[in-house]
Amino acid sequence: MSSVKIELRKDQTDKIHTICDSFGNQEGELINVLHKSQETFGYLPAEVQELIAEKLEISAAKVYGVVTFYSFFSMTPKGEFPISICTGTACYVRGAETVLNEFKKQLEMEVGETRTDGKFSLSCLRCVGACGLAPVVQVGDKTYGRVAPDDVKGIIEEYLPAGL
Amino acid sequence: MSRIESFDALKKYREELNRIGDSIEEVQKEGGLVRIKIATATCSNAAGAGEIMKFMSDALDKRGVDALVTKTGCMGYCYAEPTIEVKLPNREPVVFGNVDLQKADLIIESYIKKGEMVDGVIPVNYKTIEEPYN
Amino acid sequence: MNLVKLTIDGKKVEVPAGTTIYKAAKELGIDIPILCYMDLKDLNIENKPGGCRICSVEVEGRKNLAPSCSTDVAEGMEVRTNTMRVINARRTVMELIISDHPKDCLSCAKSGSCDLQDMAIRLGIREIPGQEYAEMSTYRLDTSPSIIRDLDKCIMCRRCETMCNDFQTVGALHAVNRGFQAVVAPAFEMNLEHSPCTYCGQCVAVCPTGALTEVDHTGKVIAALNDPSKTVVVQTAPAVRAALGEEFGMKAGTLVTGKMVTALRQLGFDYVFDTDFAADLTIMEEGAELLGRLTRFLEGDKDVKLPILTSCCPGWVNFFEYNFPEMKEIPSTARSPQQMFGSIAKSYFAEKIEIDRKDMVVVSIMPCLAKKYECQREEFMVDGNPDVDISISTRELAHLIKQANLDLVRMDEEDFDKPMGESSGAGVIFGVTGGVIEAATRTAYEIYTGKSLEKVDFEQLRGVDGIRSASVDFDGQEINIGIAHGLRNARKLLEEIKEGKSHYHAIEIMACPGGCIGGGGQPLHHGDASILKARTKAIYEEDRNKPIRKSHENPYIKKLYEEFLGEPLSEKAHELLHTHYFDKRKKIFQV
Amino acid sequence: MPEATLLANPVKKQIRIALRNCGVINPETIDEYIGKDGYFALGKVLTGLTPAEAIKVIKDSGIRGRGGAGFPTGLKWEFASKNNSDQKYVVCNADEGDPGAFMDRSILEGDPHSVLEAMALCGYCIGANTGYIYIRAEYPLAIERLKIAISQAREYGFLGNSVFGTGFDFDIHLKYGAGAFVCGEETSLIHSMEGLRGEPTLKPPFPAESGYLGKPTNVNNVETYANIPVIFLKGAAWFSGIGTEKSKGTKVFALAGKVNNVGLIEVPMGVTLREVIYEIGGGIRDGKAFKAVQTGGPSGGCLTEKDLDIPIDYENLIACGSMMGSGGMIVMDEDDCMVSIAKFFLDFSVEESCGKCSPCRIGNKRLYELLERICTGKGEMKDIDRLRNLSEVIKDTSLCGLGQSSPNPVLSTLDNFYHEYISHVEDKKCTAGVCRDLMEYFIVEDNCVGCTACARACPVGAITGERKEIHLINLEICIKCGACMEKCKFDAVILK
Repeated sequence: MSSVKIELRKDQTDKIHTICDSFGNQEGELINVLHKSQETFGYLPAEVQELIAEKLEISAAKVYGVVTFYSFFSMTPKGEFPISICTGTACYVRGAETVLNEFKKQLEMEVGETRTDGKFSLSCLRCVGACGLAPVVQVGDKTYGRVAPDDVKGIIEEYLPAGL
Repeated sequence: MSRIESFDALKKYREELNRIGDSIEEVQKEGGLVRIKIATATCSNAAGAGEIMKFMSDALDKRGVDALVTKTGCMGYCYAEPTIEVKLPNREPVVFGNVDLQKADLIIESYIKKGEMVDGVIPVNYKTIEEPYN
Repeated sequence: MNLVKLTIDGKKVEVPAGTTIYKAAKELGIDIPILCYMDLKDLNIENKPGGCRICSVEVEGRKNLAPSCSTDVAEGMEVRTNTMRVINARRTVMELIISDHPKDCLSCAKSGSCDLQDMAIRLGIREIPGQEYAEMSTYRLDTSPSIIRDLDKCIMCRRCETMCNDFQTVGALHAVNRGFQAVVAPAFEMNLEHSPCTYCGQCVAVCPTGALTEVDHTGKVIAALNDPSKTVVVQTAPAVRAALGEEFGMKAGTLVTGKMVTALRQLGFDYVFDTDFAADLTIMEEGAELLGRLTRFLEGDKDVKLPILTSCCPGWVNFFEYNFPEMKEIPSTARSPQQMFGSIAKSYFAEKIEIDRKDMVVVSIMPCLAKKYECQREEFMVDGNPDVDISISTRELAHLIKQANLDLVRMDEEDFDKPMGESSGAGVIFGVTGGVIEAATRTAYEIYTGKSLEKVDFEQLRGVDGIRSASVDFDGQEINIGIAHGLRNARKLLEEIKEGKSHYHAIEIMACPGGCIGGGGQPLHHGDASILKARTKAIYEEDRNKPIRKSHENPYIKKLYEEFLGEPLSEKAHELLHTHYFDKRKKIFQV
Repeated sequence: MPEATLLANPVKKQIRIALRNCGVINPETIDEYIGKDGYFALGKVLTGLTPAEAIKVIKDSGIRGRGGAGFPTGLKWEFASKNNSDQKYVVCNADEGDPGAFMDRSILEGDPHSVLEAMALCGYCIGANTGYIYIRAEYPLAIERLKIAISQAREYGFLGNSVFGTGFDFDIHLKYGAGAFVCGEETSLIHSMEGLRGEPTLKPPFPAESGYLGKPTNVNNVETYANIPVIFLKGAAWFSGIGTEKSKGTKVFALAGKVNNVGLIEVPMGVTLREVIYEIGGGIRDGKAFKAVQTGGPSGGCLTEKDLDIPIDYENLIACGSMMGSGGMIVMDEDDCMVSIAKFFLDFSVEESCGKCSPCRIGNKRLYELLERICTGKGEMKDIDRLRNLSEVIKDTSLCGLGQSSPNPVLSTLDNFYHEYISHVEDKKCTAGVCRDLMEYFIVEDNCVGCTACARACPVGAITGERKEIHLINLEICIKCGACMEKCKFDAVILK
């Protein structure tokens, strides 16, 4: 359940309507609509899902059922700098878990959380396909390869020069 | 480009492309045109292929080397990304691995300009569909 | 028909192509255990997600086990339902399911009628290996006016989802989350109150475990009966008498009207009345409304709203208030029989016995869970005092009777009290699909034509099809009648009206399969559709046995109008017996 | 020319068919694809072969699905072609979800047109005129290049109405996955395309009868399609001349883990794992000892030294307790704990189970819990029996391929590395030194200078020793927090 309650502005509801219209308000395009909406809002708050349900004439429960099925969709806003640790097999055997633990320790947060200051969010992803560079960490669009636990502090500091 | 309306038209178009290709090779032979392909798949990009691509284009331009730099897909050598293929006139293409900015500079100065081999070459270790099997 | 020969446990059987292994085995008397599978044949409701895997069997030549509920037979197939491989797999899967299920059977609402419990007994489950360190999936408890969702007990059979979406098109419930946390829930895992739920209770009616149960109000009933300052009046809905016996081991379709009355009296209710009385009253009001609209329409009034829709079913009322609020002027304004009863009991009858309405407790016994919500609606209260105080289901009544050491089977048969216990056969058939409109037709015909009906039974209005239509000749005037049960079917008729394509003058809608006899508060049918059929038969039997078959001939109804209400649709009748509807299409999340 | 140092073995063990244009052409320029005989197969088939003849070519080539199960592609096409319908669909499964496999992404990024051409060919064969590529949303570059390729192909008329003037219409659209491994399963994928939860349904009906929107649908994965144009150009005989008796052609593997030359390779069916790991992969990193190679991703198993000389094909891998899968190949060395590896894969399966059927939803969770117990020293011998029974029942009763194969990593490690399980359970030791709970902190006498830093850091006073003398950790008191190891500047504290 979303803990964040938001009120959509007129331009935001319009935007969702436009997205739904662009897919012909087709029920079968739900996943594409959700992708586009998440691209626009950064996440999929309940209010957005309700609007989509209304436009596509399906139940909000169904939309929520789909959103919670796919790991790509999120109901909480991501941090300004989303940190993703690849936990694919290649990264795992090359020590992704220790890197992940180091991030958790340094940031004092768990996977799936967004820090209260909104700076960082931490997530795991399954194979970015850069197995040659394992273990791999992504911060926003930037990819770090062959990351060792010792590198973690430095990576975080790149985004927080003033320290934690 | 207009639609290719028939299979014959495709064959003709292909011949035309071949002629252009041949003429590029001619130009290469005569004018010393260097052809460089840079692997730009997700893993290459993660390893910094974008940076290398930009550096190569700018540097070759600045240093007056006539070169054609294009993107290509994954060459398969993840362990040695970024990888680039350099084809000098009248030479077989050579693939260099682990190309950082320093290495890229070295490739330009030594291999491209002087034809001197640089370390870190990835040999061709596969057959193509043109080669006979067995 | 294409027949297929196969062998099951060494026995040969021949069945039509397209039959499942499960059904073919049944032909041979082999009862393969099932858990998630549910087939309500005549109602076209089939739930076969192939999810629980309890019904797995071995099929020669296949590398893994096959779910017999959803695997079709094939020519020459060799099936084994009882090899050690199958038995081990079935037990292990059952242990897995129970390992993620609470073990509070002693205080679980479903205890004793729980499919999962039965299966555990059948498979001889004694211990769950590794239970001490097995994580359980847990969820927030949700209590609504009618239904409790305790999803820790959900086994993902998806039956409720099928009922809520496919049969009812309500869309309150859907599978959410993934993997170990997957469960069936409303949008955003909010409470049912904040969903389009109509409280029809069909999810409860099919839930194999204690994940979905009714809110239990028997405690309140006991408290009321225990309070000497209260006069406790009880009303029983028509469908209850046709099903209550099942809870006491009686055959489905056994009528227990008289025994039920005795039991209620022995429980200590001061007055044992019949909701059927209020059903007759409903016919008087709704019939008058229908005739009024019809007459105006035939006289050329273009603004008149037709077809008129029945409004007895609270699940249906909730449905249109949420889904078709723009059409909220179309249904009859007549309150449901439960509410008419409460309103008359606490006015007319309270006056008669000279007590204040605040000292009267009206309890209703209903086949329905939406009735629990309905009686809590604000418009059915006077200064905060509800017309109906407590609504309990057939199942809850059975619990009460059992608690009081009463054996329904051996109980004497007694009659309802007067005046509100007298009813016509028309009031009885309110319990089945088509019954309300048949009752209305009996009365409307005679009032409209001024003639007496030769044949009271309108066979053309009966049946089990989801949508039925019939015309009744009102002395030269054709009256087109539509009937729907199940809200998916109701939706279709509503869409027709919306598009201006409806040719009906009157439509009857009931939310539950088969009408109230298949209500969410009835004894569980455990997927056996023949039970619903038997109950229907019983209702029509009760109608046939009644000396009075038409509502307007009920002498106590006549007396009620003479002494108190005046005439149908009078000002007083409006105040006490009619209502209005609300637009509930508000944002779920913003509630 | 002086000899340069080479980064790999120049032996040509590979043959590139599916990857033929990857790293060769510019994927954003259709002319380069045409320059490599691109769209010639489509032209040849549309103008010269009937659909039935074309399907026969694919059948004769012997190609089998490269997505995992290895179903004969020609047969699949034939089924779809024989189901009459007003509308049929061609679907490309590009929802590559195997952690550690990225060949499909590389093909789409390096040679998108080959897939488009193959889908059009398939459309012609089965009688479909609409195609969908279901691609992971996590592949932005591949999506970008596909979009470019589709628009170029439309511009040239290779997609659209009356391709090559033959009256054959075909177009391709994209649908996006959203992060659900189970969507690699055909029926789940189709539900996801329809905007639903990606839950599988029982087969039959197969997609060839009732697929997308209830219409006959052919689903193949990217690598399968990438082979198709070559088969038409070079002939079924050429293709079936490569590989083994039952597995024809090549297979692309994403070789990763503890080998020197991690990368994407394409080898003919029938090469051995030893050739792949040592000759192509350049052997194990840092001179460590080989322990196992995992193929088939979360559905596969771990193979050992004894399996290294078996020719790789569909049947042989299954016989060894693993599977081809989509082509992930992860090499492990002596430092990898096989119980932890099994746990890693189970963690994945728990996370990716859709939750529809109980054995997969609950069973995988229970398997994970058992492995967790074993890895943390709480395991008992009966847990190992339970692991095996549970694994077999989950395989036997699960609804779809995910659950039917998710216990494979457990079963194959139980078969091949039983001793590691035993040492975790009986001796409470993790010989690879991975399971922290089974390890203890020690002070290496040779390195300890007696600086007292460790003793001061220890929160429970488990370390004793005078200044400038060798310190000692009392294992009875130690809570394994690791503070001593962190503080020691002389590498004197070790975990073993």
